[in-house]
Amino acid sequence: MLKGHQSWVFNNRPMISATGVSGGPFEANGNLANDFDILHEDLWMGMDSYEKAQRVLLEEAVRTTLAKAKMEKEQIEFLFAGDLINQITPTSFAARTMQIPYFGLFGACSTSMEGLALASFVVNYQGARNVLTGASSHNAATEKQFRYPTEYGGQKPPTAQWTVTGAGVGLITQNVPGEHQPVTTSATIGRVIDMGLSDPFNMGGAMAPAAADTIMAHFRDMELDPSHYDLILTGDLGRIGQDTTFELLIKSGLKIERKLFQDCGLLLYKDDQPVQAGGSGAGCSATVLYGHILNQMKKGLYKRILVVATGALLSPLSFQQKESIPCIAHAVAIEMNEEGR
Amino acid sequence: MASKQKNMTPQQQKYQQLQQKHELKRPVLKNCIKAFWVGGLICVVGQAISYFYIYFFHFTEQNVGNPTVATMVFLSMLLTGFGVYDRLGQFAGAGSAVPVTGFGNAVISAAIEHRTEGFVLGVGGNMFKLAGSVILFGVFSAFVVALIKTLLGMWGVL
Amino acid sequence: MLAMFFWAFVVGGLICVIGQLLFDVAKLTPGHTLSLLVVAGAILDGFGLYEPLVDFAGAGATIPITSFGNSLVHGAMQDAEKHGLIGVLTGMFQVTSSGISAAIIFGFIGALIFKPKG
Amino acid sequence: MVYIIRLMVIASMILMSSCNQVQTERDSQMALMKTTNPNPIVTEKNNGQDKVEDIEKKVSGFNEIYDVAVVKGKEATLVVYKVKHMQRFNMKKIEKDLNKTLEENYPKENFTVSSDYKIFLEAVRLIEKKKDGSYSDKQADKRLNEILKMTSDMK
Repeated sequence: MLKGHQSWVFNNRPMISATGVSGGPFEANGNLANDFDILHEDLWMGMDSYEKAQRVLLEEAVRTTLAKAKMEKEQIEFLFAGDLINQITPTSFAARTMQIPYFGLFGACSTSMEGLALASFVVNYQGARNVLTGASSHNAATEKQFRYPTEYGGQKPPTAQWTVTGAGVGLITQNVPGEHQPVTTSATIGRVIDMGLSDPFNMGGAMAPAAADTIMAHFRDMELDPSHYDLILTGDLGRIGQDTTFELLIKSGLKIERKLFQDCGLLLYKDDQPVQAGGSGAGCSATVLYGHILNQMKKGLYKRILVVATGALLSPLSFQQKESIPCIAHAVAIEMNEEGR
Repeated sequence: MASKQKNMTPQQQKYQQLQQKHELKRPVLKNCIKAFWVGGLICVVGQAISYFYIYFFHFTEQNVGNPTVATMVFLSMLLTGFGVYDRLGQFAGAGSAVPVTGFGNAVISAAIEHRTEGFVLGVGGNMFKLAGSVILFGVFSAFVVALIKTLLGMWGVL
Repeated sequence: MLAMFFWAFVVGGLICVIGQLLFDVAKLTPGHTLSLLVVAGAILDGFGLYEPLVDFAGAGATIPITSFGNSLVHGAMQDAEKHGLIGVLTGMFQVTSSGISAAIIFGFIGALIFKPKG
Repeated sequence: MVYIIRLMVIASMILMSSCNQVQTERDSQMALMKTTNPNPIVTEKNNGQDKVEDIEKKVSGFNEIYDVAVVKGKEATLVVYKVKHMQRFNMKKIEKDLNKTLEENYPKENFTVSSDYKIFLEAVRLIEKKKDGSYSDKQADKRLNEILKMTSDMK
């Protein structure tokens, strides 16, 4: 149901009934290694190219999800997924393997929430019973396409971010009342915001206004106060973007507690890992949400959260042509299912 | 830069000021010191190699540059291939990018990276995607400089 | 000879500091920075300033990428003296060929034996 | 592992193909490091030893120069020198001045002047061999011509 200007309310409360998360070696050394279902020692995942390795990550995440839900892939109606490599080929090729009817999404690093919002919408209105949604990224494949060869000795400034190697997939199903699982309750679709920043090594700064815009739109549309949520989680703003977003939100009059405002890119890695301003990539919000955060919700740490994934909609070509970086953010609200009803 | 600023809306300018405040500053002084040390050391290694060639081989100071550069590029290949040069580059910045080893690293890393696309389209096509601009501008500026010098010489100015 | 090592270190280090300042203060990409340094080397040689620096600092001046511009000009000028204007074209790579051919050859060998480590 | 082995094969091939001309000599080993100031020599017996010593004195008289080797052959005389480091910016000028001085003082001689370390090293090696008798006059003259050819190659 449309509410306000750009938000949906999911009255039937679609349920995230299973998740699967895979990651690479760098994530295995990170803070949240325990929340990954599959961790690879080898950045190549035994494949002969990084793009294929990314495909493997997504396939594994899907397979794990299905195994946890005790479902066959024939029972899944749709797959909403995407990534940011070469016309989202890793995802499309994985979809070829899985043979699930497939919507390929591109929202850069916001893909995870774009997919979750759409999947929830479709399930909410009985467009499907079971939908998979997810996103993936691979550090080396992304570096290769957007920056320099991985072995090139370029110096990354402290504003740069580290692309996550990993894939996160969630299975969205019809609500089963009483089941102890997280459910999606609303979503806000963001506008493309461009504040004229053009430094590809400062994505956080470019994406912050988009995140702030979507968060403000969410509270306006839903007529809610930030205190409604136990946690507002941004996707991959990193240190700079998160601080900037927070200041923008405070200036706009929203009362948010700083410690309830967190970022996936900052949660994922340890302080001594050389990730500069934090993690990023389509897989960043997907792995952290579907792994760590949902686990914590099930443990009862959070009851209601708002996840805002941000994406920088640039291409290697556009920044070489001196275009600025347009950005987008999508928000999805997740709650624990009410028990014993 | 100035014209870029003018094209921005006041809102964009205001945001950028706000963003600047949070932007992590590059540690310029620290970076320069690191670049100085590493860059200097690479040159010392180069000097040692060139003395080695003068001493044991048939090279004079004038033409020892060729084998020295080739050796440095070879070392750069080893360091690049074993995944050391990118770490060094993150530490030293220009200190490892400006010496000829950095040029070698740019060529070699691109060649290794695009091996997955095959030897013709991948390695061949992408080898110079980073270093190509150095060759282009080097050759073109050298052409202009040499042309001017030669013409001035012919007209008897020099 | 020890003086040579010392000055190679200092001069080479200083050229790298110039590069670092172009990275950090002028916010140029490595590609822009290296192109600029090569052009600077060619122009310095045009004024006859690079050769004394090479005499003074040895590898400190020949190892940084600036020497690439310098030796391109040198090659062109050598042939220009022999063959006139056309020599500017033909002589260009005479002195520099080793760096580029080494990069190509070792680049290809590297692609044959190494995989990127990520 | 396979890569490392392949790499070692290539590296050893390169080393093997190039390491066959290594030759060690006694005092000339330090020729690049320290000031040697070897005694000048002539390749013709009883002819011009005074003159070369005179030449060496003249060259040593240059303030910027701190180490000189002179070898006089049948047709040409080789003068190699080292320049004080802080004067190395002016190498071209020093070479010109030196040439001029030598031409003026010894108009009959055919001089080759060089400041190249390699030439210096070879000159010192030649002088040593000549002195310990392993080179005859003829051999020394031949070697000198080879060195002279080396200097003309690099121009």
